[in-house]
Amino acid sequence: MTDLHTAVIDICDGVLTPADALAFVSDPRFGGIDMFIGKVREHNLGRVVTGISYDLFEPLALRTFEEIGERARRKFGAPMKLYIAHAKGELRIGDIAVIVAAGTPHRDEAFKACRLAIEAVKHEAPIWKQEHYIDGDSEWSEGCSLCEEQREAEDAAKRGAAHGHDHHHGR
Amino acid sequence: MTDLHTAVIDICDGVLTPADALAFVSDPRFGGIDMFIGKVREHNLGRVVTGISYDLFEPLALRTFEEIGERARRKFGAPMKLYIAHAKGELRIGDIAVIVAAGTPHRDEAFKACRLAIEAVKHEAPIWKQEHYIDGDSEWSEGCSLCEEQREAEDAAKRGAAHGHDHHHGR
Amino acid sequence: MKVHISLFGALRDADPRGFIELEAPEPCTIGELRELLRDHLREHAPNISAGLIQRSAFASENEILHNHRALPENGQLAVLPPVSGG
Amino acid sequence: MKVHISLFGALRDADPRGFIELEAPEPCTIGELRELLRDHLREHAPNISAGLIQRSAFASENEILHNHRALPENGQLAVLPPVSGG
Repeated sequence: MTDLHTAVIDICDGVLTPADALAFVSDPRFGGIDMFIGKVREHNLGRVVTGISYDLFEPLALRTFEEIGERARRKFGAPMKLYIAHAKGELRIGDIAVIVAAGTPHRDEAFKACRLAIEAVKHEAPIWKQEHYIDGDSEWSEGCSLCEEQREAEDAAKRGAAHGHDHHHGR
Repeated sequence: MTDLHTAVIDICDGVLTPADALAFVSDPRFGGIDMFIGKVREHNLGRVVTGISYDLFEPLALRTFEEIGERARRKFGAPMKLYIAHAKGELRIGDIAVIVAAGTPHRDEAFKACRLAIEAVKHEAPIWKQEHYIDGDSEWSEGCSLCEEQREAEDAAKRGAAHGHDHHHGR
Repeated sequence: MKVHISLFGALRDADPRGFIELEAPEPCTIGELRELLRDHLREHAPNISAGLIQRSAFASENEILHNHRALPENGQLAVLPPVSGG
Repeated sequence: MKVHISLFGALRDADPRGFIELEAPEPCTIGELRELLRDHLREHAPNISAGLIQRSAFASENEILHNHRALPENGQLAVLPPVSGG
């Protein structure tokens, strides 16, 4: 699918570049572009963060990004260009961890495709983050289980309650 | 409100710059940035478009942008930086007509604030577009009435039906 | 009083100068001015539809002025056809 | 067969080499391998909680492999703790 660009960028090799994302999803057919940028922020759950290490299982992460792109295209039907890139390695405050951008004829599909993609990246892609704190401590974030059986059990337990984690550890 | 940047940029004086919007809404406190970019596209309602002229009533447009920013801040509560800029003058295909960007601690508020702001800019700000077609014809777009009495009458007439225009002429 | 009405969008066609000047009674509401403008355009710019005036709003530089409002003291107004920004 | 299991995220602490090698019976399902990995870690990496293994998924480079699936023929697997990207 040439209308989809997916990347994992090792922070040692380069940075994520919003201009590249915008250039990729621009098209004379498209009036609307929505771009989400996730950055490392200096606080989480009340602790002062000094940086985040991102670990990825790259081949499956890239496959997952592609599957997400195909899903967005199927769901919204419209012509669409989609860009999904995630950083790998040791990031500092303000560094860009993820960029998702969608270009479509109208704005509604662009917003929806961009939101769908970032939610899926966060909940489905094999990516892990370890937060480093100012006191020298560090911790792997709690996350979403990719184990189907476990996920079903957890979903059943949570039924009726809000899906709590994504507003706690999330960017 | 120093966390809000509003601008009307005459295309003769300069272009709208996504990098400026991102720089403005970035902050060590913020993990999520959403940016919407509206561009001139080459087709509308089946006609080939060669360009769009944007006319604005600038002082009221800027006041409206500020009011929109304050509304977004009130609605989402979170710390927020918001950037709203609109072009004025003769734009060609691919030129940027509008940029809205929101930076917030988490992604949900960023998406919602960005969407709220672009919808409000399109429906409430004193901005008009005239499309120029390849056959030499041109036309001012149908739009949203800012006349309260008229708007109420139109809303009543439309009750139950979809608010039709924004998917037709919209970016 | 003399009222200066700036034109925008499709209403720019009503006068190539980009504004219209009308003589309004005092006091005068926006609703009354709307009638005056409609009458003026019927005579001087018959290509402008009465429906477009009906759907247009009046405004100062600071805010939309609805039909019940009085004219601003400085007599400076803008007439805003339905908007289509973005 | 010999199974090579790559480690990610919090499970990297289970072995500084970044992988674990286990001997699995043939045939063997992912569910059975999960038990073998849990037993192995209980002995060799007691700091890793059994709950974390329970919440982890197994995968090839192409897809998640659920409990009923057979081991891939090449014996190459990854074990993926709950994800937290973005």
